[in-house]
Amino acid sequence: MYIPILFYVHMAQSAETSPGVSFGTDDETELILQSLEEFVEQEVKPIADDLGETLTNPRLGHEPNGRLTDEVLEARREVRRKSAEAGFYAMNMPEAVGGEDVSAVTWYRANKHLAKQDVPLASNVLAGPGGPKPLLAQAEGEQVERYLEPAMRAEKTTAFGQTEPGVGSDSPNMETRAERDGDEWVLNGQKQWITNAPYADFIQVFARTTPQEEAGRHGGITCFIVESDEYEIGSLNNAVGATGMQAEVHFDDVRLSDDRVLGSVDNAFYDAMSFLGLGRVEIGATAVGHAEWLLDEATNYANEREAFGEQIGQYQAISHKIARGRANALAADTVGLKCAWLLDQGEPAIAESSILKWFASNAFWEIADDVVQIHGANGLAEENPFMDRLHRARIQRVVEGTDEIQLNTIAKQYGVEM
Amino acid sequence: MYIPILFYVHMAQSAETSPGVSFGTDDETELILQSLEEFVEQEVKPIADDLGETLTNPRLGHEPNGRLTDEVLEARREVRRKSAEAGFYAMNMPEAVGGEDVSAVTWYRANKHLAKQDVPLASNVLAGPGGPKPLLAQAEGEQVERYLEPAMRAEKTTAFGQTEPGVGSDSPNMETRAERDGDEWVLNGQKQWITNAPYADFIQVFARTTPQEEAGRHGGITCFIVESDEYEIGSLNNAVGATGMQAEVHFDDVRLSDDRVLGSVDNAFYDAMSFLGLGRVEIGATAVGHAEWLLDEATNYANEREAFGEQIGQYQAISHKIARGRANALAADTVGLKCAWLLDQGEPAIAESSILKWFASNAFWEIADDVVQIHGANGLAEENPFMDRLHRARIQRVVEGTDEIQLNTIAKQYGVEM
Amino acid sequence: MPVSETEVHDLIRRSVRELAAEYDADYWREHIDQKRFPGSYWQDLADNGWLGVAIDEEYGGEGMGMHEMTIVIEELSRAGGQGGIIFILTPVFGGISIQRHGTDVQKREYLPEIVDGNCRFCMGLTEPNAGTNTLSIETTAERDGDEFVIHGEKTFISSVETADEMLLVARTSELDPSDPTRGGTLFLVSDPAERDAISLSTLDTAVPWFEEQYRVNIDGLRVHEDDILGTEDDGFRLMFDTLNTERIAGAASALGDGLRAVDLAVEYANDREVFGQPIGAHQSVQHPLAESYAKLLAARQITYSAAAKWDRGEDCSMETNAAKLLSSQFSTEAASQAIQTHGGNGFTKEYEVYDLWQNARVTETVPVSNEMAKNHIAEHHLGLPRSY
Amino acid sequence: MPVSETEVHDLIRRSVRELAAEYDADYWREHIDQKRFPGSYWQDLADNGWLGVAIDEEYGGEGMGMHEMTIVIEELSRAGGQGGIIFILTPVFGGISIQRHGTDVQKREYLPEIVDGNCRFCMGLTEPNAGTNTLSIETTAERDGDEFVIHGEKTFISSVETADEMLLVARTSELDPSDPTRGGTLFLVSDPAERDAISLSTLDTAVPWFEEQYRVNIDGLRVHEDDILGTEDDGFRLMFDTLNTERIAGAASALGDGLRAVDLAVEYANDREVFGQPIGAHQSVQHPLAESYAKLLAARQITYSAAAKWDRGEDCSMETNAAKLLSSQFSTEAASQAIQTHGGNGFTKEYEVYDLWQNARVTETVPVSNEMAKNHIAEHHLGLPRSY
Repeated sequence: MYIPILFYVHMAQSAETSPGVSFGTDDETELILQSLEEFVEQEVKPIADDLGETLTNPRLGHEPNGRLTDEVLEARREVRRKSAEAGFYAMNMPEAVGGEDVSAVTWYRANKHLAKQDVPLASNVLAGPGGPKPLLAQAEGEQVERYLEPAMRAEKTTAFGQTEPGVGSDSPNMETRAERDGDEWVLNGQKQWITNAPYADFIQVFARTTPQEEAGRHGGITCFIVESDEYEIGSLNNAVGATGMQAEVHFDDVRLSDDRVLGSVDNAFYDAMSFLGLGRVEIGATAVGHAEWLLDEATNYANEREAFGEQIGQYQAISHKIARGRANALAADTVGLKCAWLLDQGEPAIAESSILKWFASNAFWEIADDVVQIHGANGLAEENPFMDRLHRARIQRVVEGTDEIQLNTIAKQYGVEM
Repeated sequence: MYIPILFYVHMAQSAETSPGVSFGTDDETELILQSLEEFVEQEVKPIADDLGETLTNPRLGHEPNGRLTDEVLEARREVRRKSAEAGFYAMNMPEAVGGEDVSAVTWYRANKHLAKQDVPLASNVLAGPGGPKPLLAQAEGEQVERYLEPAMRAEKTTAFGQTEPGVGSDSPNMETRAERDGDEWVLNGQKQWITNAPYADFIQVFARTTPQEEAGRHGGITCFIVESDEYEIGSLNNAVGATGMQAEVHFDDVRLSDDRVLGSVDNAFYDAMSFLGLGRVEIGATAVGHAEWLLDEATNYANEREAFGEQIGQYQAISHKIARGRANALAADTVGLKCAWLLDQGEPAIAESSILKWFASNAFWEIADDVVQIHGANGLAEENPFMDRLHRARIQRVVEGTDEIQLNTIAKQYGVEM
Repeated sequence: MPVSETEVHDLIRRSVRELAAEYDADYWREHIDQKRFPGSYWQDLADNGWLGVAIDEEYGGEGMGMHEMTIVIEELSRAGGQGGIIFILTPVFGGISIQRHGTDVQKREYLPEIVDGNCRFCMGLTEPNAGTNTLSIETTAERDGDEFVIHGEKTFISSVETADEMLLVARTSELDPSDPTRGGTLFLVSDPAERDAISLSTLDTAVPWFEEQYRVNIDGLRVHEDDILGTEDDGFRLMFDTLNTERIAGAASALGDGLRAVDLAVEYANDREVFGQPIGAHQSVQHPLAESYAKLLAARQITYSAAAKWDRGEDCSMETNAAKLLSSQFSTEAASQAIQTHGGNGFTKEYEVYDLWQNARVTETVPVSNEMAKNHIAEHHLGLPRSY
Repeated sequence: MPVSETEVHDLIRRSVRELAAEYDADYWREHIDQKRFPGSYWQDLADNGWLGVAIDEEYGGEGMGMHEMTIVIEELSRAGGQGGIIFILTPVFGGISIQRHGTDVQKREYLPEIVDGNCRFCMGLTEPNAGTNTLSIETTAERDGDEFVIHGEKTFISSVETADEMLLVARTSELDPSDPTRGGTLFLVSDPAERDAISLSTLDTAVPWFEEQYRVNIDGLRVHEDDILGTEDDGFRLMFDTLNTERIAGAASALGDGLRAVDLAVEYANDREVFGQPIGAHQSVQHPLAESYAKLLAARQITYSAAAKWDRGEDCSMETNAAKLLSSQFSTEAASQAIQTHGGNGFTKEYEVYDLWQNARVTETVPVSNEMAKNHIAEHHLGLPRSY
């Protein structure tokens, strides 16, 4: 027999209950967001203003091969260093390594908040793929002083060397190999689409150290720290919308001692997988932030621009695009918060972070497309930022696992046998 | 100057922080959900099993005009009464009127949980449009004993008389009028699409008592309690997927004393608007529950059914439909939780509940369509529940404010001048 | 002066519309509710020559082709009821198959009867274990002298009880992997419902049709070799040829439904006033209808192009699959949008749009799912690897 | 034996493809990067008669129509580069307008030069305050003796510096609400970039074209009345006629881009192997391509049907708007899907699909937004109330 509900309710009220649902913003996060905004205004904006059009005109700020110019690189460095000094840059890292140990929820909100600032260079305030991530927190012995600490202080930047030309999404099939020779490792292979590679001081490179047949598909991969004078940068992989950010990297008989192994031998793929959720939370946060900013811009435009004698916001072809965008952005935001909360509970959030990646990227993409359309020919004009955002959104649906790979993961995680 | 973050973090840690984000399930809710499931299994299922095909075959269980047969009505009544006895039925109502005062979050979760039970009649366990809602909690004096209390005990059911043939979504333009005659009101008018009207003991009828020119568009409307022997039921409005549930109601010189005014004169539209969020949270919960149940069914089918020598789940045309559905269902669920939480905080959640209504209904609709498609011809077959769910999903995009009206609301709430 | 093709087509449209206008919603509702064949309508189609539109003049037909039949079906369907889809079994499966593949004797026996409306067909193809993959049917026909003995089970078969003939597909030779489309044979079976070796049970489907759907059990049915359509073991190939016309006809019917949904929604949107103006003045109401209309007209053009190619004897499988895929998708969208336009009224029997949507929705799944259509296009027309 | 229309069209396709194959991706990349007009390509088009495909034989053209020009544009565009869209300014705006509305003198002066590739046009229509609503242009032309004096500002004008002629739209009479399409006049302005009364500034747009876009300031430009195309005050009506052909040509170009995107994606999906098989074997890769291909073929049919109607002098505005709406939408979808198929490589210059997507995306907004196309269909073809 079921027991009437009254019993439960009264029992529950007398006991200590576990926390239920909340969408509040705790004081700490509130203060951080406010402080970030002030930091951008007072520290980042002057640097960006100094550079002016260099940061927004696609024919400026880059070498012919796409590489960022020295003056842009220096500006980015300065922003990062100031942010590290102020305690923002890698505040999600553990206190033990010099971070602030802020929660994933706070980190999500901070990333989203920055993406809503219409100040070039603001994206450098929080550590992105070039900054220290939990993988690097595994640093031991001399690695701490040489790599982890300078990365935390933004004095050095890094990169993750995983993607390869031949294998794409099928990364366990990588061809980069490190073989034992005496008490050293010899690393050979080629990576591509490596973010921050052209500017990094060192790269965290994934290489197969034990064959799949012995170690299994995901075993047998080790992460090595390789310094910039030990590898060659090949062609830049200039994605439209992210020119100069990625490049090919060549490793040609690079000899590395054991103290270059980050974490434990043969285990790097598992380590990396356990931090995957965090990367997706960052992507989701950025997508939602950009989306909300675009919707604000579109709303202003819809209220100002007139056609056929009316503000264009009066036409449902305009206002309903904004409304759908708001609905999808809000949904993406709540999914982002759920993912971040799960990470804070120590859950891997594999399904949820794939859902966030897919959902938020697609919401951003559709919103960016609609906001271009709302602005008409002005939406296409280079001097406005809308096509730039559309390019970024388009990239988001491919990098860090394409839409299709995310859907595969979601289906599997929910029990579809594939 | 900005103040370095360290200061804030340490300050925040020493102070009492307001609650941050949480997606947990408190013990009380956990127990309620579990108990509901047992209730359905032990109390509802036997009643449904007794009726068998009567509840699922569209050619049974209804009179030719669509009205539910007496045996079905009696079964629904029995489920409601048992649920009220067990304390579930109107547990979201205040304790003062006999409810359990459970939070909107718990109410949301309970509604969603029930929608996932594949037991006919389970939808009668929690008070729907025929049950007591906050509007009725305004009952005073003799209204408490005569209407509110029997409704709480599920001895009487009610209905909301708002929609009219001529005005649809534009309900402040209603033509139903109540005019003062001595110390009575004389009510005249016609309503349609009134849920539970054919079976209700009394209807909460909205009528204009002061002209728009004097009271403004949303003012001047009063809610009257009208008993079943005082009005005529017209044709049933049989929506495909909800046959027998709605009807036209005619009020022809109905004379009502002052003690039939629910709440205060001329104020009913504002009262009703402030409870709108709750209704949308219920719709959202039901949509998400049905969607999750459909995805479970589709997953089982995809893992069992073979075509061309493989389980059909192996084909991305199948598995990606499920994955997209999972992503959208999760997003809808997080939006539902956010809305419910906002209501618990005393917020009206106007934008958010419109977003929930739009997003969850459309997610349910797309998922139901995909699940029909995944099942092939079996998806179309009447003996399977998939077309029935698709019909219900289709209805959701129209009732309680169409998609278009929700998008208008969202756009306006986010500052588009329309 | 010879009348141009365009003028002939306009004439067909006009006269078909006039015929269809005689049969109102009540007529169709009555036949659907009672699952009764619309006999007077059928006879009217025959008397006006439409059942024989694609049958040669020497057998009493009009001697035109699939292009014209497509226009007839589209217009009948756009006029309401089940007037378009009704063509599939007899003029398409029966008429087209016999016209193209029958012996002279068979042509003389059946075609004039089809033209006159005296002979109705049903189609025995789908099986419980062979939905999409026709080649995996398990019904067998074994030769016994100059007869064949047939065993097997068919499902989702329409109109068996009212049919004069069944076109039955059975396997007469084992699957040969080196020539997989060989080994099937088409049999003409008269008065199928009255055969002792055939037993029927009705199936419930959630779609408003005037026809019952049956499961058909065949146990020892004897058919003479003269009643083979085409040649023994070559039935799959003939069937695939006819299936193209089934899909073209299905697309035409879906298009008619979709266009009717737009017509009805436009009428409603012009009449219904809320917030002081017709709801059709709102872009959220009118833009989706405009887009649906544009899409349906484009799908119509490719359907005509499929039919014209079939008439010229060219390979029309790309156009046919595109027509099948797009007409079902666009019509379902259009009908769903028409429901949305009608608000709550969209869900009632009074405003037909819900029936249109239900009928359109079916066409995304049958006679073949849209996923299979995409598989076909990808593999055979884009040259991508087989994915299933 | 007369060659059938289908055979002529196949011939056009084949020979256009051969011509286009001579100009590779590097050729186009170079011209886009340097914003340089592709002169050798242009001359090749002229030498093969394609620039004059729709110009009468008496002026040296081929004497065919928009249907054939549509095929030419589609195939050039499908072959890559900017080969399709290049037709808009000269053969369409210049050629079609003069062929239909020019005086005999104007025809003899301009048409042979267009055919030979010696005369290139630009189009002075769009204004800062009159994007979608042509009737609200503010550029005025006031009569002064047998000349007109023109003042105003135009924006998003392509190729002014390289054009030999500008077709300039100006208002010659105040708006008359009872006859709103009256009051505009088309002027032929030679060597626009060299006129003292015209000053230019370049605009940045985020699209990979070989042409600069300009803002054009006109301050006291004098044009002789003999250089009016058509008649005074009747320019808007002529313009609306020509705008149909602009949209048909734009649709053809978008279709070619979309088909090219599918072609490139199919090639890549067959070559690229991940997880041990070509990625094209996955349904999530191949089904969207199959669907895009089907949609593009349907949009192509309605584009041809628009062009054929225009050639016959029939009202083609329904088909033209449907072609505009659907070809831009389906091509953008196809190109975005092609990017997705290419993964990271989709974003690089090496694999052209990103350029295709950027070009296709523009066609959803220009020459008129898809929302305006839907407004037109809803109001003029479905009979719904005006919504704007």
